[in-house]
Amino acid sequence: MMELLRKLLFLPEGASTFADRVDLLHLFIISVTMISAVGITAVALFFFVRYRRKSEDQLTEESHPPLAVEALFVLVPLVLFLLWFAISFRDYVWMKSPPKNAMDVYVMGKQWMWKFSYPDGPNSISTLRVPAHRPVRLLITSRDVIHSFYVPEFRVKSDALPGRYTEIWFEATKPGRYQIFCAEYCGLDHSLMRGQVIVMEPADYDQWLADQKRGNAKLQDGTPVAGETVLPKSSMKEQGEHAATELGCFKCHTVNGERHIGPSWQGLYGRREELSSGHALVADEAYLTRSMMDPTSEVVAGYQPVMPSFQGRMNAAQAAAIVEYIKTLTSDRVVSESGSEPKGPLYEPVRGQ
Amino acid sequence: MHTQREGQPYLADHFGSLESQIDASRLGMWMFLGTEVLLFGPLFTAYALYRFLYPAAFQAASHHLDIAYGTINTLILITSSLTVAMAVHFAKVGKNKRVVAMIVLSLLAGFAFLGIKSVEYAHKFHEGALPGKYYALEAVKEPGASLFFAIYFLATGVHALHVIIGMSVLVWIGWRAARNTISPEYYVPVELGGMYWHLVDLIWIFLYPLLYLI
Amino acid sequence: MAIATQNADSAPHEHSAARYYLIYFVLLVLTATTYWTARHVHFGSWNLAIALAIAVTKATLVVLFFMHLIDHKGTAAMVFAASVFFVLLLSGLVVTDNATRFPLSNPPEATPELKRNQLPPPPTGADDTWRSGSSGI
Amino acid sequence: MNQFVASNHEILEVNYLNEERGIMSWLLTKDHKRIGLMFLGATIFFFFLGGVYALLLRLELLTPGPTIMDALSYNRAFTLHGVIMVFLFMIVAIPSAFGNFLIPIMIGAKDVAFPRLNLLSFYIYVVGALLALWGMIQGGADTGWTFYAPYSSITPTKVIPILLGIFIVGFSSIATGLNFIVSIHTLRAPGLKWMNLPLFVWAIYSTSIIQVLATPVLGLLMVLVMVEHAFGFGIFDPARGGDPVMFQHLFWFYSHPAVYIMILPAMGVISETIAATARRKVFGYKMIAWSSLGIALVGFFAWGHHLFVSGQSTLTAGIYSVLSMLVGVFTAIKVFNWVGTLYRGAVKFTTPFAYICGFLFFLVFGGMTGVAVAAISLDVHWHDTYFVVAHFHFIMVGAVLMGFLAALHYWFPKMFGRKYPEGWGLVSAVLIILGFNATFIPQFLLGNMGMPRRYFQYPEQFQALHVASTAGASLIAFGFIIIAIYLIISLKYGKLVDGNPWNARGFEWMTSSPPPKHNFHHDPEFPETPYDYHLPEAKHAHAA
Ligand code: HEA
Ligand code: HEA
Ligand code: HEC
Ligand code: CUA
Ligand SMILES: [Cu+2]
Repeated sequence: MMELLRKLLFLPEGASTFADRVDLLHLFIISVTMISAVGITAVALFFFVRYRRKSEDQLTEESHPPLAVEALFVLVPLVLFLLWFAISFRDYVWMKSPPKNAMDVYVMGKQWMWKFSYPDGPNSISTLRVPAHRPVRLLITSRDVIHSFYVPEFRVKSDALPGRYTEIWFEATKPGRYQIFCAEYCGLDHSLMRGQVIVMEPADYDQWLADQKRGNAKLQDGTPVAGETVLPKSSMKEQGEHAATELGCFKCHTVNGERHIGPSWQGLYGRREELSSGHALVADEAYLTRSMMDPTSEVVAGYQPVMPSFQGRMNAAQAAAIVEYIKTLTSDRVVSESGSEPKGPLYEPVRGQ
Repeated sequence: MHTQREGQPYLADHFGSLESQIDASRLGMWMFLGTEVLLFGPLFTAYALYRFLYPAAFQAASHHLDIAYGTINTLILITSSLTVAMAVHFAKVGKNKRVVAMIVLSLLAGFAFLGIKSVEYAHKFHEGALPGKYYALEAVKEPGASLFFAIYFLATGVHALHVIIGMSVLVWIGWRAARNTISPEYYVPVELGGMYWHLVDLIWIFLYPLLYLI
Repeated sequence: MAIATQNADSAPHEHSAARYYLIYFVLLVLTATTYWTARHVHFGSWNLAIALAIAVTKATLVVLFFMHLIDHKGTAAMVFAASVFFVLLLSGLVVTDNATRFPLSNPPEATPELKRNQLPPPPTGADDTWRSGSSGI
Repeated sequence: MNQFVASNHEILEVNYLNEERGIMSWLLTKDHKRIGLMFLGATIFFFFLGGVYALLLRLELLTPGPTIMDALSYNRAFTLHGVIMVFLFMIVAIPSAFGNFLIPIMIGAKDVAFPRLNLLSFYIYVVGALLALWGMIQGGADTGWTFYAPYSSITPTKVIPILLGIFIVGFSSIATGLNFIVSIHTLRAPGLKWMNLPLFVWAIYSTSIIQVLATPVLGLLMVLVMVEHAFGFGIFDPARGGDPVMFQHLFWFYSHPAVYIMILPAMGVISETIAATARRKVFGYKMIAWSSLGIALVGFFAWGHHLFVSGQSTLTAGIYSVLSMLVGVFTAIKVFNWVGTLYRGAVKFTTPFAYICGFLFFLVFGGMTGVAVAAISLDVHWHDTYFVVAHFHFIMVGAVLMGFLAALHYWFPKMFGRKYPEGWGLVSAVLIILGFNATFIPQFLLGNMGMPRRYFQYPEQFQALHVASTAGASLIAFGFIIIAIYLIISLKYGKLVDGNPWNARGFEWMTSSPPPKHNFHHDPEFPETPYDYHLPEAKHAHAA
């Protein structure tokens, strides 16, 4: 039944839980549309045939629309429209409320490709793998202009805005491959900014994820998917971010300039720090490392010496990555605004022309 | 084309009476002023939004402006509004010489306003309190501070442009008064030109607290 | 051709100039007040409201008396009120949109409380990590 | 243009076309009818230019890969197509051309309230349009007609002349709207009450309100984008804390009401022509009149429906959704009342009637698909797909263009004193209506399938429908070429008409065709209503 309906309307197959509800409302509205458009035109033509002009100066009676008729003219569309609004709003609220147990994937658009990162897994370009029958929440952003993440089969779309996040969620129902389009015009190769979602059976997905974590970029059946790029290693910055998350630094530190239990890391690198001992020093790599390994030796003025030592609890690579990460936090918009650190173009220049 | 009807030197051909012609001009002017208000709409919107998003930065940036400049300019504009209102009043009672005098005073006020504004601009340029990528003000570093200055420059810039246009209009009506082509019976040009000037004042009445006082 | 709308009253009223001086004086007083409250009274966010209330009062005086809206036809008042209304509508709805968005979608300084209280914790506690991602863009 | 009237014996009398001669008498005219004609000529030119771009788009989309151009050219082509069609053709076409010609006559005035401003408005339009043209020759913009930030701040193409052109053209729109409002308020003939005004006047009045209130916002927005592009002030730049979505709010605050700037005048045309072809008083005059104002007002509250998927909150999306649907109710009222007018009328099948039927079909279909995309959960799927493209072409090309063509045919005798050939008129009308369906119905289906808009290349599964669409577009083009030919010929050789070829009772027919310079030979005495087809004795004089 649903399949026939979709054929009729040229709709793509429905591969998420949203599809049925969306398509039914679609059918409802479009049927009324076609019936009323054809019907109204037909009535107009019928009136022409029925009330053809007989002589050039034929007279007609004056029209006095009865109140009931006018009321009908208002009420029929109004009731239908409000009904549609109610249905669509209910569905929309559902589409906008990710279930609590949804699995998160971060999506970043850039001219002209999509990048996906799994919080506890690999990053990949252009190919998103998700398990079937599990809700997935996408947190979408962009690093240059506005894009829009669109999977027709899921009936799901959300703009990717630079500097902010949008969220959508879906629950895929059928394993398979589905096309991702960029639906918001974003420059030269907008039409080539495509990708694919691979929906896997949950067990396969878990297996795949585990393989990824082991650094084994092979798929379940051993064949890499054409066009799939899995990035086994992320940049130092991301590793640092990751390590800091894992080690729990963010329980006390923020990266947005807000004071918490400890000082914010924003703009920390290269800053002059007043210590409680009365001395002052510039926060360089060495100082950052010392602060992690032996925090109480140099306590920042105005804070309690509560930070535990991480000596032995993090390896050298992690420490280095965290330092790198803290360094990147300096090139935050505040500083780039003051022009003290030119960082090259914020947006990728458009190719061609 | 506009054959002037007997005894009605100001009446255009397609109007039934001078009264309706004046009505039309006034209504047209009010509508034009309405479009001017809406022209500033996007700037007020940008202000509202970014102040909502970055209240602290806006406060800090606002405190960085020199309130003295803003206040003096407010007083100047209010005074010029008075002189323009008086110009209309004198036109209504047929004292065209005084109209000219009032217009001259208003023009002086306009120049004073622009003068102070340019001193203030120069100061901002010097400090680097500039919009967007030119922002180099060390004192205020919160995110969003450069937006305050972007809005500051856009809003005061568009406003200054209106001051200049308004002054040109004042010159024109002063000229008409000097040549006695207006009379108590038909002083609509002075009235409309005056309304334009008041609008310029009006916009400033809002820009002053939004930019300088918060 | 004559016109259909001669009923409304639009004849210029005679006012003496004293009225203008009075308005001028009130405007000066209001300017002083707003300056003073801004500098010496600290009501926090109410300061903006006070400043705007005074600005609206001043503007109303200018519009009604200097610009003679009070003497002109009702249509003029409607036109002008409409334009003010639409500016308010525009800015009001734009702010409403931003105020009610998905919390992460606003830049760091905006609605920080929302971020902490209402977001379900991301599976790995990566919340802050991703916020840094946003500010680093 | 002026000799043919003079060379003719039947209309030797002087009219606005021949009273003054020479090119300067046109360029410096303050006569609203001549200004209207100049607007008409200019907008038709831009329609054809935009049509050429449309045909290029359709050709390119014949195959999935590159067909006749590269990606950059395609991106420029749809931008320029949109910009020309919207800002240089459709927003100007009916109000500034037909409105200018007819409004003063319909209210019994000699001219608009500010004739000089009217002429100035034309030149502002010309300057803006030329600037935009120059920008196109310089390479044109590739941002889409919506100029979304931040892409418009960083595109390497020449957006500034185009933005500046739109900024300038906007003032023409404001000036014309202001002129009409003031004219309707102050220049109505004695005894002509608001509720007796022709519905076209109501439509233009409502349109003018939108033009005056919305256009300034667009103007300043264009300035902001230019400043962003040229100097990087950061207003929309997320790297400096700016919000690119604010651009969208500001843009649609203008551009959603602007779609009603396009449709309302066309609705006015339909009200006039349907009464004349059915010889019946418009059914529910008051409902149609008030719903015009209703659309103008409520139309201002619906802009957010273009931002449903840009991260808007559920709450605001819901508000905009329900308000968009309310606008639909006002339109529906009109549609039903028009059909009611045909009921028990005395209908004659003429070219304008063919366009009326087309209009009704396209407006209802296009409008209802508007309601469909206003249903939020569906718009998530449809946003920025060809479904939206088809929605707005159904209304803009379908309905508005049908209204424009109906007006052109209905008032052609009024403007030039000659008639077009009815047979050719019907042939081309049928061609265009069929071609139109063939072009845009496949686009609805493409949208359902998920084909995003502004795509230079597309996956193969979409090709069949694209081919159908291109075929349809060539039919439309064929129809327009026929119209262009017969109208140009009729200018000189068309059958002469007496003052009132349609036997219509509209006020504009109370004077001769073409009208004299000051519109009426004597001060007109208007009957109660412009639709008094129930009265045997019509005061409608022919040429005096
Ligand atoms: C003249 C132009 C015009 C007109 C009149 C309209 C009219 C309407 N439009 Fe459209 N629209 C556009 C031009 C227009 N639009 C354009 C150009 C775009 C795309 C811009 C871009 O992104 O480039 C667009 C996009 C657009 C969107 C955004 C889609 C997206 O990008 O995701 C939406 C969403 O709500 C929308 C809604 C509506 C609605 C509700 C109406 C309503 O006003 C329609 C009202 C009419 C009717 C409802 C028909 C009459 C009804 C009846 C006779 C009743 C029938 C009977 C029964 C119910 C029993 N439009
Ligand atoms: C009023 C508005 C209007 C009108 C009338 C049209 C008319 C047409 N439009 Fe357009 N269109 C828009 C407004 C309009 N469009 C807008 C706003 C967009 C969005 C742009 C964007 O995304 O930014 C758009 C986008 C748009 C697209 C989508 C592009 C994309 O997203 O990739 C397409 C594709 O088919 C299209 C096709 C057509 C066609 C076939 C016509 C036809 O109806 C045209 C018919 C006319 C003719 C065919 C002209 C006849 C002339 C000749 C035959 C000339 C012959 C000349 C010589 C011999 C010199 N239009
Ligand atoms: C229990 C809370 C706590 C945790 C967990 C914590 N810190 Fe700290 N951190 C602090 C406090 C309090 C200070 C300020 C006093 C000081 O210098 O010791 C500080 C200071 C620092 C400084 C110096 C900052 C400056 O402004 O000079 C660095 C660098 C630092 N921490 C890194 C880390 C890293 C890396 C981690 C995780 C691996 C971490 N911290 C975990 C509480 C904490
Ligand atoms: Cu990315 Cu379009
Ligand atoms: Cu819209």
